[in-house]
Order: sequence, then structure tokens, then C-alpha cells
Amino acid sequence: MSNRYVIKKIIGALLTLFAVVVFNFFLFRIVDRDPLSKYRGRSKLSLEQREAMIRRMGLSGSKWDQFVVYIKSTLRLDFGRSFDSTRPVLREIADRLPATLILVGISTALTIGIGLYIGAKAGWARGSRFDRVSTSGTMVLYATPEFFFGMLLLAIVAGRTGWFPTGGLRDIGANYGFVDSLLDRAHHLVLPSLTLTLGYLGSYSLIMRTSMLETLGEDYLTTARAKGLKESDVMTHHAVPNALLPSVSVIAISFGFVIGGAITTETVFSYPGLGLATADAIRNTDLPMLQALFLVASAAVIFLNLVADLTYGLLDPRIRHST
Amino acid sequence: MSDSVASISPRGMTWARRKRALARVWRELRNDRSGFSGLLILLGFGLVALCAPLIADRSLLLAAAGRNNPDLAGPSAKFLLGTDDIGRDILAQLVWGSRVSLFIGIFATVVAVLIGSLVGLVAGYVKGKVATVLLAIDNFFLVVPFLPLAIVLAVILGRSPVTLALVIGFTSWAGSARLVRAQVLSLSERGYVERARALGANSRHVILRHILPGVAPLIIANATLIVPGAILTESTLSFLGFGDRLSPSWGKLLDGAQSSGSITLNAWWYYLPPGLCIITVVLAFTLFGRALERIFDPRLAGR
Amino acid sequence: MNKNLFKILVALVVGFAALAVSTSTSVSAEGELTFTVGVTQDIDSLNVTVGFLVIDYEIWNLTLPSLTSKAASDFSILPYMAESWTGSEDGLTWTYKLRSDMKWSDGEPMTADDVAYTITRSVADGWWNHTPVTGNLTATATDAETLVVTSSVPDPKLPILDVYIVPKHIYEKISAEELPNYLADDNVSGGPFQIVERKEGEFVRLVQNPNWFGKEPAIEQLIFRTFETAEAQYNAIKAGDLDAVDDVPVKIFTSLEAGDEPNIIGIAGNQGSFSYLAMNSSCPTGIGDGHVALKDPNVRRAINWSLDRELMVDKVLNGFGKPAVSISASANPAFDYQVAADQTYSYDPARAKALLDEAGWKDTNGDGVRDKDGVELKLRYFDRSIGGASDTTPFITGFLKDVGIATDVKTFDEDSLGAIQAKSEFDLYTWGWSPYADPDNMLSNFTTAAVPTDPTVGGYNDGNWCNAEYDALYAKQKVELDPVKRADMIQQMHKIFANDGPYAVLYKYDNLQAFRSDRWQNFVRQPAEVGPIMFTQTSTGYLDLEPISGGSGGGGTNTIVVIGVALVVAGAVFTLVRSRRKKSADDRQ
Amino acid sequence: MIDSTVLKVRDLYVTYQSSFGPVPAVRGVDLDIALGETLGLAGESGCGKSTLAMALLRLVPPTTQISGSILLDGQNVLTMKPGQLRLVRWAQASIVFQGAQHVLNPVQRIGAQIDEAIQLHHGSTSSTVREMLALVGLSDTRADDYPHELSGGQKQRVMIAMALSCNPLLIIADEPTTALDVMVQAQILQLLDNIKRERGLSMLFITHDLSVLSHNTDRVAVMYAGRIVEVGPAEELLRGSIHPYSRALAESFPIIGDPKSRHQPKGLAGDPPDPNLLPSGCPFHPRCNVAIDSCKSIDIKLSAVAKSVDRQVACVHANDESRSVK
Amino acid sequence: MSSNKQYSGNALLELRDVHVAYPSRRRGGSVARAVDGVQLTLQPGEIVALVGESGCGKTTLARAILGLQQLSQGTIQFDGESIPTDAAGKKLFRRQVQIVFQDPTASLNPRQSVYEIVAEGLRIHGNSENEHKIVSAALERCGLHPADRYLLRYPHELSGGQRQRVVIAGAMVLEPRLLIADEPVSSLDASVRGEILKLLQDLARDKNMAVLVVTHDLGLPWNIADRIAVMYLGRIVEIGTTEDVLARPKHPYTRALLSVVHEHLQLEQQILKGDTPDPTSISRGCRFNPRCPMVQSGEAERLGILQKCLNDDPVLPNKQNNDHIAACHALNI
Repeated sequence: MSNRYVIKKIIGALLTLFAVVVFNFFLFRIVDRDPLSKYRGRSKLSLEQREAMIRRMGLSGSKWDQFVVYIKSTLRLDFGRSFDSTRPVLREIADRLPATLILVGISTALTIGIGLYIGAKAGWARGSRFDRVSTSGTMVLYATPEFFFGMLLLAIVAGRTGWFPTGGLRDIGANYGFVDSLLDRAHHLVLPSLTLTLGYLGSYSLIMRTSMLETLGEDYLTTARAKGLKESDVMTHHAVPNALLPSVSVIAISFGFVIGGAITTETVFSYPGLGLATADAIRNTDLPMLQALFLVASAAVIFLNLVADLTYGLLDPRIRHST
Repeated sequence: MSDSVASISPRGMTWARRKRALARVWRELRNDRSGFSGLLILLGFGLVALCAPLIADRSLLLAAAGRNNPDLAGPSAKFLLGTDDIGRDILAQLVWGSRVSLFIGIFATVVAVLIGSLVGLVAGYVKGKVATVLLAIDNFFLVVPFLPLAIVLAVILGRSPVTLALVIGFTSWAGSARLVRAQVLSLSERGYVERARALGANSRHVILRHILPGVAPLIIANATLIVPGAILTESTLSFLGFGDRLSPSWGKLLDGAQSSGSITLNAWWYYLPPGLCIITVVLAFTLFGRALERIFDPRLAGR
Repeated sequence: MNKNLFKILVALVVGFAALAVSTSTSVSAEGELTFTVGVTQDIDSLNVTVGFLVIDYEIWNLTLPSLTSKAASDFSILPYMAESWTGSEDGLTWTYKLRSDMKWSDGEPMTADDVAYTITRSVADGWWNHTPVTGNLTATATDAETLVVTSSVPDPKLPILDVYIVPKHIYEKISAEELPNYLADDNVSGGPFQIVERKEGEFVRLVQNPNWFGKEPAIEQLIFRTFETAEAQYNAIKAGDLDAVDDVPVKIFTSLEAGDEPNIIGIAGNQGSFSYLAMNSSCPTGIGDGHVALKDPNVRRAINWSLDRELMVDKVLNGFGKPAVSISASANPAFDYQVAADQTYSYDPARAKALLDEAGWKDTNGDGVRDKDGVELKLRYFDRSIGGASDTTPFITGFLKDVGIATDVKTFDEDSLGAIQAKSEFDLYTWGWSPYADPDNMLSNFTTAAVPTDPTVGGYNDGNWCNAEYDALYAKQKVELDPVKRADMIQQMHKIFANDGPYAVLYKYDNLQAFRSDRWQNFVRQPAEVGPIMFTQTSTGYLDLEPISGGSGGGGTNTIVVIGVALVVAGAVFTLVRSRRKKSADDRQ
Repeated sequence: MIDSTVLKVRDLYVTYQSSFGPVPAVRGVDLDIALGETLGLAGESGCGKSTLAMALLRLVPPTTQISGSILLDGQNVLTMKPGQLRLVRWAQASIVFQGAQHVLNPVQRIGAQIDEAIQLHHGSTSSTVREMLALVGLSDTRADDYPHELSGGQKQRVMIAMALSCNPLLIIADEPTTALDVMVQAQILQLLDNIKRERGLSMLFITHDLSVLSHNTDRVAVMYAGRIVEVGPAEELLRGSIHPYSRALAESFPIIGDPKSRHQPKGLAGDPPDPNLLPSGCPFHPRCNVAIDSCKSIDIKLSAVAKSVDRQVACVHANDESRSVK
Repeated sequence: MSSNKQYSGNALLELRDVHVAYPSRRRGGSVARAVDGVQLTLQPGEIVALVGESGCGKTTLARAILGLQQLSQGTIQFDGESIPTDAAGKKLFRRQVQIVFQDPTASLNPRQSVYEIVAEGLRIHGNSENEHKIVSAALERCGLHPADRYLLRYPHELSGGQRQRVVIAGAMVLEPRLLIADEPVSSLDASVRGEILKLLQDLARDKNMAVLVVTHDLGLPWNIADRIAVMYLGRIVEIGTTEDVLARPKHPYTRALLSVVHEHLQLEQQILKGDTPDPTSISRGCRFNPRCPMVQSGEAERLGILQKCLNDDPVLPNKQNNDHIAACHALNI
């Protein structure tokens, strides 16, 4: 992969990120929201105090001044204080980030793994029973809103059987050792990550199936067969690596949807991550939180897209070696 | 056909061609079991949505409509799908909900496809700085996480079905722009476009005669595949409480089912029908759209 | 599947699991008797000068002492920090004798000095949770155990003096400017419990305060877990994850009362919380842009007559509440409006229409909406986005439509709606109040003084309503020390308010709480018979709770379940891989 | 070894399944290739020549019906079990595909692709990637390259190296030089020729371009509509075709300097038939300028020509003295 | 028939020192000099074959003549005038110069019927009178008769040869004076090839239309061309009548090309080494020197021209129309 390719992609990602930052700035200045409503009536703030607070929030002066302050503080990762909790936004986010990282991470890994596996197998054996069953199944998964899965799982699995906790991140205050606390967290993760996985499995599987079908007619597969390779090896060594390529970028773009899925899933399971924070922040019109959450989510997707682009570059020698 | 050709005007011939093309699409669709059943399901839902006033009176949707009805009652002869938590007929809400959900899904798609096609067409046909800028904007909308953006816009713009549809449309055009652009780029390289240029055609001719007819099927197929996404988004927004509370969309019904505890109470008639409607319509649109894709894009034949 | 890819996936999952461990903060290591409460509200702020949500008060009740306490059964005064108190003849000065053995949880002595500091500082800084009580008080600590409080006017709120006492050694370090942003995260407690851990949006964990000087609770550890939905929370108690929940969905509560869950009991407790439709009456001294029609008391009355409160109680509350025509001034039903049956607003759309006709609002252009002098009777109707706050909206808008009043509904978050209220830029909006034990605070909300005049400061008179007669009565009851006379004045105020008032009060609703009756017993309600157990005025319910031995669920089962699931998954994967191996022969040839 | 015939095809029928029904692509073909012999197989697109090539190693889609027999070194390919078939593929007969553009896996290094074949048939060869590359005139640093880094000619060399890597008895070269430039085409043909001679390989050389066959093949078979219409020694067949189709095919490539073709492009009216809709009788009769009435109904079988033992023709005029010599 | 046609009057097409350069795709990469100084004239009714390997610039040159490609240097005159750059003039010019592309399948819009395809040129140029008649006539002239049988067909319903006939008919409706045929038969079946070539030859003769055939196949000019121009790396290295060039090739490149064409049996095979040359790196001196058999065999050194070959770029001598000339130092000894 040439440096030029890498640099180009990195610059592209940074530009998009910057666009998000700018977009954020304007978007949240359109909303009419009193930044000091939290303090209204609860303590007697003098006019000077109010002005000082507004100034500290970067909400005074011309739009340009505000923009400069905004950019500077964004670069310092200073997103101000939450309108709602009055805690620093960064702290709120730092508190909730790990939970979402784990949930989205595990679900994404499972989704990609299982989705690609099913898609590859279905595409390879097009028209077979496995293909028909799995494609129908993945289509239904694809058509089902993930929160509906969540509702059903919650009702049937958690509500009826009690095998899994109905929500939360862990058993609070329980007396657990290291291993037990790990298991406890895993236990709490099962239903939310299952929800998120089921919710997005379908699209990944369909994407992979399509790109598998695209490779099916390729001559190099005939070459591989002619060489005497087993069908399974033809698939794993020749078809899958090629079919993965177009999937990579489509999958990267889908990350944005998984982030959306995290919002509903975390809501259904009261799972205290960034998704739930987003839902709450929107409900409260907590602009500083929203701004930061939006930036974090965008940055995550932009970053993952960059990773996907670079992975693509690594996987595809045609890009890797292009100058 | 050959014997009557001499009498057919060029315009008639074009019509004949269109008719034949349509007939071909129809024939192939008939032969595509999943795509055709998707179409039938959609027609069914469309019919229900159109005939909603005939099936259930609009006044049944009013909060006070359940005045003399039992709350959360199971299906019965009087209430085929039972009642909701304030005693209203669920079937009536489902029927009217199909209107809202389909309207938002389709209107949002129209918005998305219009923006997407225009951007895609321009970015594909015009090269240089304009295309670069358009692609950057497209990339932005492609990469920025869509649901938070849609929610924020919904909060800013309000919650009526129309604004909701606009929001969803405005946030989901990027993919089709990309698709259209790729197709336009590939069409521009085709021999027949080159040939038309060599014949002396200007851009208008090339776009109208070759590029647009070439991308149109793709746009139609793509649109059919955007609708389910828009319906899903609407249901998600409504479920999260950002929909229009006074319009009984399916997502709204699910929200109501969830907040009234119908799942815990085993009131399946409240949460299953809207969920299944969403799944069915999304599935039907997806099957239909994929079938159109197969028909319009021979490359995908046999999928 | 490509073996390498599979390995990468396994590595990813393991990696995330490891991350899970590394980020897990250690939870309490001792085996403590834990009481876990599910709540649908997240703590707003633990700073007693900022917070205002019910959950905030609940935590303060458990962690901040007050001078006296209130009896669970009837709110009568009980000792707390003060063991005894004596008042002067004129009732203006009270001398409190405090316990001598009190310490804050951090070991600092808790003395009369803390009380005097709290009162003095709250007046100076204008703490909004304190000033309604302390505003007219001065306090001095003559020694560690003696506190002298003087009121500038006769004050029926004495000697209870119902405010939270804050630790002076903490608060004196924080300037008035910094105070609004103080997060109160040093967890110094003077109540039965102290906070040991808090995760925003997730939970707050309290343990017994070792320096607590009162009755030792059976509960050793108290956890409030935040849930996103009431249903999820109910499922959690059903599954045994919780011991109690506040806010059970009404339909579920009905099934609970029907005995569907033998291990859970439901308590529908009323402490005066009510919902209302505020109407912008455009007080001349206030600001705002309320609809001209609402200035006319007859239009407001018409709206009151147009509402079918019974239906809303039935459908929205499933019967867990009762229709109301005036506010609840106090959590104590003794102060409720004793309204005669013929004076109450019943559902009478015809009367509403007649009143509107009489007021000159008629539908002259036949569009179904009344108008007068070219002005349509179309009202801006705002409601809140949280939980079920907007459940009445479709009903009310429907009732209004029936009598020819159009509405334009918009939904806001609480703070934004609060900001709109502070500007009085609305016509109608719905909200709710929960009263204190003493009626003064609630009654003060409808005085002319509480009308917002500066949007940055706001005011609680959210009907933007003023009535001289009401103001006069308010001033009188405020300094009336005779409870009977005071109650009488309050009845008159109710009457004025209900007849002329800015509210269409909808109903009083019950707090629907549920408890694991297989694990706990001795549920004490406040007030007796009708009140809830948790989220009361004093939160003494927690101190009374007693465990039923052997009823508590343990975490051990979780491990077994997880291991079981892991085994099943591993088995499935193994089978899958095996079957793939077998089929990998060239079936395509 | 039973005899010196490396490949013996008898009565081979290959029928594809398409959405329009069965498509008979190869209809009763007999072929023999002796040890060290190169047979050229010529025909236009759709005549079934590539299907024939693929069928030899059963590389056709699974739904395709194949009947007849294909004896490769005495063993019938069509009755082999999959495992056995895999052993035969590449080790006994390998293929040089047309359009080297896509026949190499674009995401695998070419060294690995050659090595894959070597590893798979380890028992039958001890050659190394480096040797194979050297054999086709590529430096061994090329092993680390990806297909897209090579030119068309180089890719075809890699393909040849790969085909030789397991020391097969037979190489099936399916349009090995199509899409290459004249000069590169010549290079590849020369390379194939040299290797064939050095190793004593048998080869089936399939092309649509008769002109490349004259130098590189011993015998030539011409296919039309799924069957062989004429077969015989290369020179003889190209210079003096008997079947009107082979003659037309030969004439469509003018001999430069031959005044008969100067300003006289020769072609054949009509189009090759659609395998779905084969004409009755001799499938060539609609385009044939010497067809007689019986051609419409009677399909003449390939049979020996009186004047030459090596030649077989499927034409009613095969033995007309006046027409057979040109 | 005689191969030495005599032409009178002005040339129909005259190329002078035509250069076309593509900017490099990569930064710092060199420019691709696809066409690097070409002189060529075409007389009305004349068929000229432009022969060369892929990448020699022959297709770029064809596109440049059509105005589909910007010149970086030089002039192209049609009918004595420069190719117009304004829209109206361009349109008029395009009417007179038509092209037939290599792949008829790609040249036909699969969504249009044969009628629409053939009529497209007429519609573009606003000539809709008698459209039906003109289209039918053109189709029949191109061997698709009765035309009515084909009008409503779609490209995918036609065979390769029929498609190419449709393409040619589409060009012929405008009655061009110059037809550029870019590898017109290379994607067609061998048996169809001759028919299409015959059609081109007949059209040229009947309509007095000049044809520039771009091809890599030396047999094609022997079939139909009056003259041959051999291109190598953007330059014409040899040009002359078909008979002259094919019978007595002067340039070593032409000789090598001819030697590997199997039907030309007189010459001993001279297979040039190396790949198709790269227009981004044209060597110093004679552009053919890296592959030149004369240089490699030492013959150039023997003749004493090696230094010239390595340092001087040989140019085609000035010439008359039918002169047989080549750009090689060995010819000037």
C-alpha cells in the first residue's frame, strides 16, 4: 500500500471529521435552548454570573468568535458541561464509553463473523437448501427492527425464564470475585449483544452472499478446480478472499447503522452506554452532550471506515501496490 | 410485427418498445416467485392503506374512542385484534397505521432518491471540482451515523409525518447517490455513449437518451430498497418517542405496546401485529426491490 | 470458514472480554444485605441547591439530616437532630436542643453550627429548596447542642423547619459562584445511609452510615438502579433482580393487584401528586403571550367543564387515582379541597359550549373552531416528552376539539418546557406537582409574586395568574399559627383557585410501587393507609423494612447459568464444525 | 500405459441446463491425441470447443450432463470418484486458459498460485516455483508479484508455468493467445512449441484463429455446432479443406501476397447457429453454398475420406473429386 | 484490380504533426505520449489501414480525428479546414465523419431498438423527414434486408455480425465522407469477418467515402486497404500502398510484424522480445531501438548507424501520396 493511498485516506477521514465538527456547530446553534435553564430559579445568579457562564460555554460574541472558541475547546476535548447533569460532558462520556465499546464490539465481531460465514456459504451453494433457508432467515432478520428483537427477547427470554438479567450492565453491589464479576458482565451482555447481532446479521450476510455470487463465475475458481483443489479449498482459498473485498467497504459503512442500533438496544435493555446517553440527551435537549455524542459516534464510524479502507488496501494487492 | 412496421410512426415505435420493455419486466417479475409475492403483499398493504376509511372509521383512533371498551382486551368478535391500553380497537389503528408508515416510507424515499439521483448524476457526469465537492458531501452523509442525525433533525424540525419523512429522506440519500454515480460513470464509458458523441450528440441528448434511461431502472430498484429502510427508521424513531404522537404509525403502536407493558402482560395482540406488519412490509419491499434489481441489472441475474 | 478468520474472531471476542474486565470497577466485596430499588428517573443532581427530582429528594432524605422528622402516619413532628424544642410566646423564636453524639459520616462532628450555617447560607445564596422555609429565619448556634431560630413573622412551618442540613465543613469551601456546578460527590452523609458509588444513568449505591445515630436499619446496602422503561424495571423485579420498584405501568399494576405474582405486592400510595393542564391567564404584571381567550375566566371554566376526568382516570391511570378540581396543597390529605359535589367540575361539554358562547367565542366561519373578532380559538398546547407525561394529551385535545377549541401540540423536554414557562410563552401545557408536607410551598406557587417577570429567573406561577384575594389569603395563612384557622383559609384559597384558577387540575395519581414480599416485610406507608412506602416525605420506610430470612436471591446462580450457556454454545459450534467437515467432500462435482 | 493414445474421447455429449431448457453444446465428438501429438481444435464462438475442453476434466457446471467416454491415459474421467478426479486434474492433464486476465486469483501471489498446484500433487513432481518460472522465461523475483503487476504475456507465461508444474501428460490450451498482441502471441506460441517438444507433451490446442494452427499443430479438427466436421493433418486441412465450412473459415484469413484475396474479403453469409435452435439435417446447410436438398434432412456423420486415410469429413460432398482438392 | 489508384484534388483529411499526450495519473509520473507526431493524409474514397500493436496510439489517433480527443500539438484539417471548435461547426463536422467501434455489442444501447439506434444520428442532426425510409435504406444497404424485419429488434436479439451492420448503418444514415473503423472485425467470428469487410469496401467505393481502418491484423489491409500506415509508439514508421508495404517492408518493425503473421510465409520468423512498448517511456534515439532486430543482431553496428539509432530520432521523409517510405536510419545509407 503506498503512502499516498494511506495519506489520502487519512486526510479524507480528517476532512469528514472536520465537516462533522462544523456541522455540529451550526446544527446545535439552530436549536433554541436556554443553556442556563438548569440554573433558572434555583439560585440567584447575578447578571454578571450569568454572562460569565454563557461566556464559558462559548455562547457569547459573534458566530465567528463562538466558532473559534468551539474549535479550540473541541480540540482540547472540552465539550463543556451537560445541561442536564451539569457534570463535564467528557466525564459522562468516558464513564459510558466502555459499556458501549464492549456491546458494539462483541456484537460487531459476532455479526461480521456469523454474517460473513452464512453469506459466504449461502452464496457458494447458491440455490441449495442451506442457501434457501439461510437467505430467507437473514431476510427476515434484516426486515426486523432490532428493538423488536429486544422487546421479544426481553419478554420471552428474560421475563419468562429469568435465565438472563433484564437489563443493566452488571449486578450492582453483588459480592463477586474477579471471575464472577467477568461472568456477571458477560451474563448481562448476552441479550443486548444478541439483539444487536440479530439485528444486523441479516444485512452483513446478504452483502457477503451477493459478493460471493459475484465471484462465483470468476475464471480463477475454474483454474483452482482444474488444479485439483477440493471444493472447500476453492471456496476458502480463492472465492472468500476475493468476495471479502467488496464486502469490507460496505460493512464499514454499515457501522453507522450499528451505532443507531446501539441506541435502541441500550434503551430496551436499560444498558447504560453511549446509546442510552444519546436517547436521554435528545430527550433532554442536552446540547453539549448531544454535540459530543454525535462527534464521538461520527468519529468512531469515520475511524472504522478509515480502518476498513486501509484494510481494503492491505487485502487488495491491486491497491496495495498501486502508486 | 414486421408486417405492420411500415405504418408505425417512430413515436409509436418508441411506445411499442416501452410496452415491450414493461411486458418483459412484468413477465420476469411473474417468474420471480419471491419478488412477485413481495409485490402482491405490497399491493395488499397499499390497498388496505388506501381503503383505510372504508375499513375503520377515523374516529376510532381518538383517545376517547375506547370510552366504553375494555382496556387491553384480547381478540374477540367485536375487536378482531383486541384493544389497546385505553380500549381502542387495535385493528383500526393498524389499518390507519399502514397509511402513516407507508406514506412516510415512500415519501422519504422519494426525497432520498431525488437528492441521491441528482447528486449522483451530476457527480458522475460532470467531472472536476463540482464532483469532488459533491462526493465529499456524499461521503459525509454516508459516514455520519444516520440514526442520531435523524433524531436530532426530527427534534429540530418537529414531529409531523411530513417532517419525519423529510428528515429520513434527507439522511438516507447518500447510498443511492453513490450507486447512481457509479452507474453514470460506467454508462459514460459505454460504447454507445461514445458513439452518440461521435454522431454529434450534445450532453443533453446523451443524458436524456442514454444515461437517464440507463440509470432509471437502477434508481427504481434502489428506491424500492430504500423504502424498507425508511419504514424501519420511522418505526425506530417512533419507538424511541421521536415520532408524531398523534399519528398511529406502526412504530408508534409498538411504542405504546411497550410503554403500557403489553409484553409483560402477554397482550400479544398489541405488540405482535405492528411488529409483524413492519417485518412483512419491509420484507416485501426488499424481496420486490431485489427482484427488480435482478431484472434491471442482468449482472445480478440468478440471485 | 477460513480458519484464520475464525481465529481472529475468537481473538476479538476474547479481547473484548478482557476489556470488559479491565473496565469493571470493583464492586463491594462484603456480603451485605442489599435492598435494590428500580427507578425510572435518573438523579438530576445530588447538590441540594440544584436538584429537584423526586429521586434527588429520596437520596437527600437518606443522607442529609434535618432538624426534626415527621411521623410516617400523619406527618406530626418527631425528634431528629433536635431532641426537644421550645417556642417563645409570640411564636417567633424557637430554641432547639440537639443531640450531642452526632457525627457526619467522615467523622466530623455534627452540631448546631451546621444547622445555623445551612439556614444562614441558604438565605444569603437564595437556595431554592431552602428559602421557602428559611427565607424569613435567622439562626444562631449558642453552643454545639443549642440552636436558636428566629422568624421575622409568625410561621406555621416552625418548629418542623423542614429543610436538609448540609455539612458546614464541606459547603463553606464552595463559593456562591461555584455552588451551582458542585456535584456533591464527596458523599458526606448525616443520614442513615451514605453513598459509596454512583454511575450516572446506571445506579447509586449506598451503605449504612457508620456514624448514624438513629435506629439501625436492617438494610445494609441500598441500591437505586435506573431503568429506561417502567416495564423493563418491572421485569427486573419479577426476575428477582430488584427488591422494589417505583413506577409500575398501570396495566401491570392491575394484574399485580389481581394476585398474578404471588411474590410481589403492589402498593398504590397517594401523597398528593397531581397532574394538571395549565392555562396561560396572562397576569397583567407578568410577561408572555398567552392567548387572549384564556384571560377570560369563563373560557378557563369552559375548558374545565369540557374535560372527562373520570375517563382519563379510568384509561390513563387504570383507576389508580381520582379526579381532582384543585391542587393538592400538601402530601397530607388533611389540606385537600373539601369540595361539594355540586361545585366540582364534571364532564359537561354542553355547559362548556354554553360558557364559550356566552364569552363570545362562536364558530362564525363554520370550520369547527370557535373564533371571536377574527381570532381563532386555537391554542398552543405543549407537553413533555418523558415517560407517560403526555398520555393525557390525546384525550384533552380530543375533549377540546369537541367543544370547538383547536390545539397545536408540541412536545418538549422538561428543561425546554420550563424555559417556555419562564417566558409564559404558551397557551396550554401539562405538567404535574408533588406537594410537601406543609402546604405553604405549594400555595406560594400561585401568588402574584410567583408570576414570571424575568425569563432568566422565571417563577413558579405557571398559570401566569394573579388574584388579589388569593394573595391576601396566602399572606394570612403564612403567619397563622392556629392549624384550624389556617386550614380554613386554605379551603378558601382552593375555592378561589378552582373557580377562577389557571389550572384545569386533572387528577391525583397514585404512586405505584411494588415489593418482593417473599424477601421483605413490614412495609410502612406514609401517610398511613393511603401513602406509598418509598419516595415519601421522609423516606423512613427503608428503616422499617425487615428481611424474610432465606428469601434473598444470590448471584451464584448466574455463574451456573453462564457456564451452562457457554457449554451449549461451545457444543453447538463444535457440532457445526463437525458437520461442515463431513460435508466438505466435493458435493458439487 | 496401454497404448500411445493419451486422450481418447468417444461419443461425447455435453448438455448444459439453461433457463430455456437443455442446451446441447457438444454432440457426439470423438477425439484421439497420441503421445507427443498436438491436436488443434478450431471453430467459432459457440461451437462447443471450450465446453469440450472443460468437459475433459469435468469442469463444467454440476447440472451439466455428460455422456460418452473420456479416457485419459486409459482411465475414464467420467466415471471417476471426486477424490480420484482431483488427483487426475492437473497431474495428468492441465489447462492453459484463455484470457489470463481473470484466470489467476487477483489477491494471491503468483508464486503461491503455482506452488498450490505443486503442493497439491506433491507425489508427481519435484519441481519448484523458481524452476517453473525460469522455464517460461520469467525471473524468480516474479514469484512475489500479484497478477495485476504482470503484463498479459507474462500472465500467460505464469499460466503455462502453472500448467507444467505437475508434469502432466496432456496440456489443454484453450485460446492461449487470444487477447494478446501479435508479437506477444508469437512469443507465447514459440514458448509452447519449445516446451512441448522438450518434454514430449501432448496438447490440445483450441482456437478460433485458424492461422495460428498451421505452425503449431500436427492435426487439426474443425468444430461446428457441437460436432467435428473435419479432421486431418494440419497443413493439408488448412491448405485444402474439404468441408465447405472449414474452407470458408480458412479463406476468411487471407494469405498475404495471394492476389486472389487482394481486395476480395471472403466471408460466410449468415451466422453461427444458436445451440438451442439447431437447423435440421446438416447444421451447416443454411449457410452452405453447395448444399443439396438432402442436407436439410440428413445429417452426415464424420467419416474417412477416400483419398486420405488421415482425414475425416462430415459432408455429403466429402468424396466429390472436384471439390475436395483446391 | 489496380492497387495504384490515382487521386486528384485536395486531401479529405490531412494530419500534420499531430501529438496527443495524456497527463500522468500519478504524481511525478511521466506523460504518456500516445500520439507523437503523426503526418497522414486521406483522399476521398480511399481506404487506409492504420496498423500497429495495442498501445501504439492508433485508437487515440482515430479519436483525435473525431475530435473526441484534444491535440497537444499539430493540426488536423478536414476538407482543407481545421476541425471546428464551436458547437455548430463541430456538429456539422461530426455529421461528415463517422466511426465504427471495435465492439458492436458495446456500441449499441441495449435499451434501444434497431430503428432508434440507426435513426439516432438523424435525430441528433435534426433530419427527421423520411426518417423511416432513410433508416430502412441504410439497413438494407448494410445487408439487413428486408429492413422491416430488423427495425423493432433489440441488439441482444441480433448476432455479432448483424450488430456490426447496424452500427455501420447508423453511421451511414448521415452519409459521411470519412468513416473511421476501429478494429471493425476483431471481435467478430471469423466467418463473419469477410462479409463486414466486403461491406466496408463496397460502401467506400459506392459513396466515394474515405475509410480509415484501425487494425492490428495485417490480413485486413490485404483484403481491403489501398494504403497501409504502420504505427509504432505514437509514430507512423512506415507508410505506402498495401502491395508495397506488405511485399517489401522497409522498416524492421514491419518486417518483424509480417514475419509472425503465419500466412505470410516468405519471411523467417523474427519474434521481437519484450512486452508491448510503453508510451510513457519512449527511448532516446529511434523509438524502436530497444527491440530492433538490427540493433540486437549487430547489423546496425556493421552498417555504422548504431550511434544514429541510439541518438537520433528518424523521421519519415517527405513524400507524395503513394510513396512507400519508412522512418529508419538503415534506409538512408
